[in-house]
Amino acid sequence: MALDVRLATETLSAPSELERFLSGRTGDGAVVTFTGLARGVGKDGSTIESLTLDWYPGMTERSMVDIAEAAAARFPVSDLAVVHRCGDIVPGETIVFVAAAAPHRRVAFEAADYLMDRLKTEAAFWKRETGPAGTRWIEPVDEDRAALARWKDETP
Amino acid sequence: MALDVRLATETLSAPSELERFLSGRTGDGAVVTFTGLARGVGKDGSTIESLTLDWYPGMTERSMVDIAEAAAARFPVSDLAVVHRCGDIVPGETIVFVAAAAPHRRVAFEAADYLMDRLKTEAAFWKRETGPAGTRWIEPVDEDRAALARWKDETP
Amino acid sequence: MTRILFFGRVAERLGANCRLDLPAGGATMGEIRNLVAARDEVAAAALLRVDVRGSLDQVVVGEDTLARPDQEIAFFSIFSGG
Amino acid sequence: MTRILFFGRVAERLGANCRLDLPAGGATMGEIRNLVAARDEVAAAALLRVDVRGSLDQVVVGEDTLARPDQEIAFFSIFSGG
Repeated sequence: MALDVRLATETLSAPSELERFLSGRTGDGAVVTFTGLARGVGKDGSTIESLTLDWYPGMTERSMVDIAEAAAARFPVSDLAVVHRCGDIVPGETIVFVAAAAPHRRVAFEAADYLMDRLKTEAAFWKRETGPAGTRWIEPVDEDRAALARWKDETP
Repeated sequence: MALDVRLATETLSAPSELERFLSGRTGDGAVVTFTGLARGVGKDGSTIESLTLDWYPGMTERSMVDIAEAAAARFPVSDLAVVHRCGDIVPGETIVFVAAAAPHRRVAFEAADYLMDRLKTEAAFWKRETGPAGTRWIEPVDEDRAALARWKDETP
Repeated sequence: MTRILFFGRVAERLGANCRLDLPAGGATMGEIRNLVAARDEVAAAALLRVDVRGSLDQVVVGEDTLARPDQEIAFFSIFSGG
Repeated sequence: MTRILFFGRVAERLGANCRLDLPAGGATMGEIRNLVAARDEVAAAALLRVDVRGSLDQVVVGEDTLARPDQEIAFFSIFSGG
């Protein structure tokens, strides 16, 4: 069982991460990945020129590891990967890549889904979008909180 | 909206497929992929030397397109990709790669999940595993049928 | 002569296809299945099973569907899935 | 002098950090927050908000937690998530 958790200050390549995650794998039938991309248009239709993720060196990595360890404890996965960008990100670039491998596909789907729901609300990042009208801070939306709440009903 | 559905007679590279799927994408925040790998050990613990997927040229592709179109009709996705190997496959090789892109991550997860549940039971392939004890045919297991039944309750 | 295609377990027993002389007006899928099965014991064992399906022009159809000699006719064991 | 770190909206207003002369026996996180906030109106506006949290040695803690001068102390707006 391996947890590969990394903070990426430079470009994050989802295909390269998938290649690394699949390398040498013959025991597991199922690998699910999630790739989060920076959008060029905000929810209100405005242009986004860049997204900035501020982080707290040490604490941010720890928040990612905590989430990965919780997923590993909760689901019978073989391996997990969580790679998250920080710093300045332009539209189309990858913000986050998550992968879960398991013998059964349902477990792989659920583990990746859980990782994302927790990362989107609990990972120690501060995000702001910069566009023609200036910069604005982003906080978890109700949709994110509702997604996270789905996992609370069940015992970990 | 693009549906990229292909039958691969040669090696299928999930990282290359992901790269192709992500290329130029700036409108969608969420991309979920599923990669199914050939296992080296059967459910009964026996060694699997190779997996063979027989197919019916034309009808097999149509079965894959039907499933992709049903997913596209059911979920508000931006794009879907379904690439499936046929022929002889050795352990560790990729059997199937599915990708779903959507503005919202829940939709991307559900569309990929749905695609896999239908492909695992309804795609027009005939599978057999070859090991030291010979060759045996594989059919959908109860687990696959139960997974598929999850989607029947809801209106499409 | 019309070519009848086989896939899956059926093909394992009977090979990839066989040829059959169909009446010009066609025959139902059930009749075609019985015609091929009547050839010998191996064909009967491979085809006369509840888990064998037929398709016409690459669409799975029932036993009562009429098949014309110029259509693509196939019989196969149920799909394994992907 | 102990360095107090800031992140998120707090850092936007107050910069990445400030220095504070803490008593040798330490102070609670709430007291430290009030000490920094008392410096000027900008600091007060940035820190005296319900959505500002504090951490001690990189673990989020409550207002009553005692912080010693040799520990790593930070204040920040709530996480945006990843």
